Amino acid sequence: MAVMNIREAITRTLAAEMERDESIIVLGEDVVGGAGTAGGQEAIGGIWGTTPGLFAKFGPDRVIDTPISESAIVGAAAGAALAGKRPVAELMFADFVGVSLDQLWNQMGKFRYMFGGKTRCPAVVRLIYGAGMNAAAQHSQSVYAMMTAMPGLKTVLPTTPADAKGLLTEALRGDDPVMFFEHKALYGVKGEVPDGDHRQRFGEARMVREGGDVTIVTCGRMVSFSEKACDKLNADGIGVDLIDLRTTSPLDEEAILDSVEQTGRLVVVDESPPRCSLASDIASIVAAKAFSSLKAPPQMVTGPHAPIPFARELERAWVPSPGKIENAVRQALAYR
Amino acid sequence: MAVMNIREAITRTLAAEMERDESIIVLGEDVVGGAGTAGGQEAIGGIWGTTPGLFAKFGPDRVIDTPISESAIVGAAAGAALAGKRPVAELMFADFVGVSLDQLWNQMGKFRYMFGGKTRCPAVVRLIYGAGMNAAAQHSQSVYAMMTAMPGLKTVLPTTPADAKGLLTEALRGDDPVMFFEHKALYGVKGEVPDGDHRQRFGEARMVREGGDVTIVTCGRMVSFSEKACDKLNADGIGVDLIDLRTTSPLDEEAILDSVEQTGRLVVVDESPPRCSLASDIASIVAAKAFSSLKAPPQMVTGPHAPIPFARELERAWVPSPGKIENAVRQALAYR
Amino acid sequence: MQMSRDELIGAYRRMATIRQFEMRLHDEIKSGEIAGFTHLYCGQEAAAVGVCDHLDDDDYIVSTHRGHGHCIAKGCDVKGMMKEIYGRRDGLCKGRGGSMHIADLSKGMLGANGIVGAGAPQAVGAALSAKLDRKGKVAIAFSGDGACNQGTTFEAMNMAVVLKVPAIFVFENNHYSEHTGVDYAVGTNRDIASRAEAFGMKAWRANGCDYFDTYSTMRELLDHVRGGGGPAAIELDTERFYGHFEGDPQRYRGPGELDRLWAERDCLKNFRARVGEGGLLDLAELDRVDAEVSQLIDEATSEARAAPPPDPAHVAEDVYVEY
Amino acid sequence: MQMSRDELIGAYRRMATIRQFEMRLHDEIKSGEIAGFTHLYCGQEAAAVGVCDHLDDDDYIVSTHRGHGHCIAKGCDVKGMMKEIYGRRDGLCKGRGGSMHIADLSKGMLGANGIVGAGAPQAVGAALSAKLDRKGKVAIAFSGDGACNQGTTFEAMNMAVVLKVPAIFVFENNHYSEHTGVDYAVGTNRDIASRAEAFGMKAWRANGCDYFDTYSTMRELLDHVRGGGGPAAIELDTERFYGHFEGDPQRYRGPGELDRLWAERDCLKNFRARVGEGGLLDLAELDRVDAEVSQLIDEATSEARAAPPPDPAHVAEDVYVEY
Ligand SMILES: Cc1ncc(C[n+]2csc(CCOP(=O)(O)OP(=O)(O)O)c2C)c(N)n1
Ligand SMILES: Cc1ncc(C[n+]2csc(CCOP(=O)(O)OP(=O)(O)O)c2C)c(N)n1
Ligand SMILES: [Mg+2]
Ligand SMILES: [Mg+2]
Repeated sequence: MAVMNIREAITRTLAAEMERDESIIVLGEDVVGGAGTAGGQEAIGGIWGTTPGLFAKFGPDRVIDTPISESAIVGAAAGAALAGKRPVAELMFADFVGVSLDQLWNQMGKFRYMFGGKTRCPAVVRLIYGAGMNAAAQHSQSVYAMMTAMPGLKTVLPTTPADAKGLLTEALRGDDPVMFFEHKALYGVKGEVPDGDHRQRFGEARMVREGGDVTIVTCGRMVSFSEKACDKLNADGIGVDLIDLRTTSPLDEEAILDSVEQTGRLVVVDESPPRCSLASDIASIVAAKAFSSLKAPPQMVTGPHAPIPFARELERAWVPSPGKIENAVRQALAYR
Repeated sequence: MAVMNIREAITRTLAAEMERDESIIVLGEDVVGGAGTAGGQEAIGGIWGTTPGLFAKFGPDRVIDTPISESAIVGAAAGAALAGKRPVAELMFADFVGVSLDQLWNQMGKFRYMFGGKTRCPAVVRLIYGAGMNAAAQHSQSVYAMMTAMPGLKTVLPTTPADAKGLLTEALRGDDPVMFFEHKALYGVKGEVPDGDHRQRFGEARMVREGGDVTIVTCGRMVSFSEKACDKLNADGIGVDLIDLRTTSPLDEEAILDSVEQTGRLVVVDESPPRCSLASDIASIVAAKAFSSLKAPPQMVTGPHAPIPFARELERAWVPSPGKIENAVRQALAYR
Repeated sequence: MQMSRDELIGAYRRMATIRQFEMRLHDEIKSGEIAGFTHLYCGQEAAAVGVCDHLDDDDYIVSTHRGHGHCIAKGCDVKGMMKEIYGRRDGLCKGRGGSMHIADLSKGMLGANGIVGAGAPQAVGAALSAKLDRKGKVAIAFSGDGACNQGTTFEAMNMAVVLKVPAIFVFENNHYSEHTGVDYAVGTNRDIASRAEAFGMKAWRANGCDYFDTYSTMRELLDHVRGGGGPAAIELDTERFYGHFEGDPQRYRGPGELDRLWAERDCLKNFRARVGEGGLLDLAELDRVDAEVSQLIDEATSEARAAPPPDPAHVAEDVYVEY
Repeated sequence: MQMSRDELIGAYRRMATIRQFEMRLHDEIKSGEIAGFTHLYCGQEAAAVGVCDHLDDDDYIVSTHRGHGHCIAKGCDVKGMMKEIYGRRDGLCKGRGGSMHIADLSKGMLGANGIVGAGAPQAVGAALSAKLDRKGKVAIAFSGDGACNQGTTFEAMNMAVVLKVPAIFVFENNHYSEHTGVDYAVGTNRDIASRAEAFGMKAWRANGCDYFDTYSTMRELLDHVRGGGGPAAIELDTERFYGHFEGDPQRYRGPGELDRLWAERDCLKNFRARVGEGGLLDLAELDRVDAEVSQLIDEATSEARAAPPPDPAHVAEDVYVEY
């Protein structure tokens, strides 16, 4: 097993899969960089550094810079997927679903159903998301709940390099449109990555910790924040079942319910405003399906019902913190 | 009090408010109809018949047909609102948030916050939504959960002519962007409408029935479906507190929690796929805040995790039915 | 433009099939048995057929809300379509899609679309795929004069030029988007072709009520595109003979407008006149075609009427390949 | 083009203020004290100032992610801006917006914007408002050469023409969108103005590194728009002197490109040369302006550094007027 960070895991997985499968193409703004400039192409290899080397290796037909036209980027991915390719489209910031939603939601997400199950649209859309870089209200959002709500789309959020590889490989070998969320503050996270073929099935959550007193369900950057909270709680003898969902659609209900049936106490942590969120989704599923096991009201740790602010102090106050997670766990435990 | 249907209530309220306030302008596709044709303008007065007569009365400066460019329609409304007007923009189908989301979500919904509380954006966006006309996957959706999730926007769903007037008046006199949802299958619903000035405060739910055994929380067309269920249940001596939310953002938590504290049993009915829905939102809030009162798991009656189908038999199977609502209430009651 | 007898008869058959399909729907809809919104293509037959007669199953088209004509021209099964519009279990899309969402990938028909302007970017993607496959295939986006104001259409045109893909933008200018005239909605005095040109592609214009003009202009256009000339556009001046959707009171029409259109702008009539004058065909042959088509549409309709509805238990199937 | 001494000095002062503001940020950012993404306007000063010098507080502008120059040119408070960029409580937007979201409605500045292309439709709305007010006001959308490929920008252009509103599309072509060259991304061989023309409006071109050319061309354009000629566009050929954002390695630049730009395309240098040659001003006066501006920027920076941060307790305030 090699050690690498999430950024590298993504680049290498893309390269390996493109090698294996000619139908995979990559497109987006500056995924190469330098088109039409004196400096020449491959100037950047992706604004997040996730696609360097692909252009040199696979050439201009398969690694494609586009104008700033997100609807056309996603729409072209949808059309190319219908026409037999496996496009990987990059939305440089997940917030840009605002200018491309129709092609995600009403188009690629619905083709198969509307067309009577006769088509496949194996497009992967990479959405770079999340707060933590003081990029303010339009460049920091976690829109996975919006995507999770949409039938026809799958929603995937790796939090480790191994999962980045496993989930991306799975996305590229599956036949459904996948929203592949990459948290901008997690790119540097390092870890071991299995060599060779490594697929991580969707709908199979990762048990990060097993503690038995309280269940924390979360995803994305909030997994590591929850781990920090767990460390504090462990010091006080409190054991947490920490579940990293890996994919929110499909959802591993079983893992969640199994744990809550043991612990009876649920904390959901979600880097998002509270309303109609993933937090509310998980809490409601647990309330509906593990009602008799619940010993305390589900705790939802989310941001406030407000856009994400710019200033460091404000962004920090907006994002759920390890401290708030810890508190929520203690509240869940305190309830009798 | 005059008797009229929701369609008429909307037209008359628009006319009355436009009379009162010069800054109100109406724009959208075919809100007049006939521009640039031999038949002449005001050929239609809105594809849903909600804006006839406005053009004749208020002229081309204030009642404006637009090209098919929803981003520009909503964006122009946002800009006009910043610049001192009160635009009322029509999205002929709510599904077209797909091609205009950014202007709703990242623009008008965020201006005030991003700009430090120094601006107002009093735009009203009318979204015609809902199933029931076999308009299939791209013309039948209820996207109020998506909007409810978005800080900065208010989300309003009248279900009676009186509320159509009261809520629209309130929207037009307030200073925040309002998503005004009109269910296409409810336009013909008749009822008494208060004469003169009638404002319905946002965040104040309507108690449709008081029964005491179970609480149903719902909105939009599902209110009348729930009433049908209530009739059946009443016949068996089961009394339901039926709450029409009127607005989902702001939310009348108090009305919901008060009722559940009495009944201990909650059914949420939501014309939407299940995940990250309004149903999950309400159920999670109740589970979190009225946990000790709950005597049964919250029941969520929603459509399936699937797009909305075309054929009559399929659409009917997709939409929550009175029968399913009735069942859910019985299940909530059966639980011990 | 030389065409064989068979080609001429084939072209006429396809146009007549669309015409009769649509006129039958116009009647059937009155019975109330057909649900949802139906947008009839009647009047524009020469456009769809004049374009698609150059294509085979490996070429792609994306269509619009007014898609029946494109489907038929591209070879979709007429009976399957009729069943779909009736919302039947064995419809082309199992009754899930209906009139606005008919697709048949095996025919290169990537889908009608209820969202105005949504197809154009998809055609760019299909064209990108065609370009990589290097088999000389093209992808065509049908758009209306209304759709040509949607941001997605503009983005698609620019992107097609930038990516140098064999995408073709066919603008069927029937002078109306719903109840609005093109003179109003297209800021450039209804000149859609020159707007396309300004995006950096070559653009053509043709009479979309004249099969021969559409067909021969498309030949030129396709020579350009298949010859590696990059994407292209064509504006077809055409007419919609019925309302925007069935039920439209059409108050936007001028006095006598519809009569004039049926008299002067009927592509089927024009076709007959042309082949008659030129002595290209015996008109009796076309009468025979009409009768055959009529029989087909009769069958399609009665089979659709009699066909079983979808099973409500399957409402949530086919959302994913695997979930 | 006759300009008074005061006008000339004013124009220079505004350009110099932008320049020094941006160069100071370029330095300060290295200290790590400024958070988020910062896009510097340095190099394009003549564009913002040459445009905005024709406007007053009742005219509207909408801006972009690269908005500092537009803000200063439209009269936003420099100290408030600096505090905002530092994320301070008393920043122009209370530290909630930051570099990409500065607005000041009292100055007719409707907002910088992090979403490329989002401003253009908003300018159409502001122009619609201006049209109804009948006071001869205009609304200007600043866009980059990259933004001109976004669907929203196209939709806005068409809608402005259709609604005949006094909207003006100012395309600052600095030849790059992030790391991509305009020759690639704009399918029409970097000709943005003619694409705007094809939407049915009059379009101008000017040297956006030359204050005088920009200013006088804008005068013509504004005469047209204020005279009721409908919307208009202008393409300004300009240069960005720093990276796309601070931290950009700029590998897309050709050898010696930046040196050449600083030598030949510096609008401040050009301005000085022009007023010097023409004997319009004593250059010592401009030196004095530079010194005054330098003092202002010093103060703005040290005050911003020393200013208190926002109170985290207020994180969820100002979302609504009333909720
Ligand atoms: C995004 C979107 N906006 C609006 C509509 C409603 N609508 C359906 S068809 C249509 C008119 C389309 O006009 P055109 O493109 O000229 O096509 P035609 O109907 O003439 O075939 C409109 C406005 C829609 N379906 N999608
Ligand atoms: C909708 C959207 N897509 C992409 C981006 C990322 N982005 C920010 S600035 C930029 C380039 C803009 O280029 P241009 O319009 O020429 O403006 P310039 O940066 O040259 O001032 C891009 C791609 C964005 N902010 N919004
Ligand atoms: Mg049309
Ligand atoms: Mg640029």
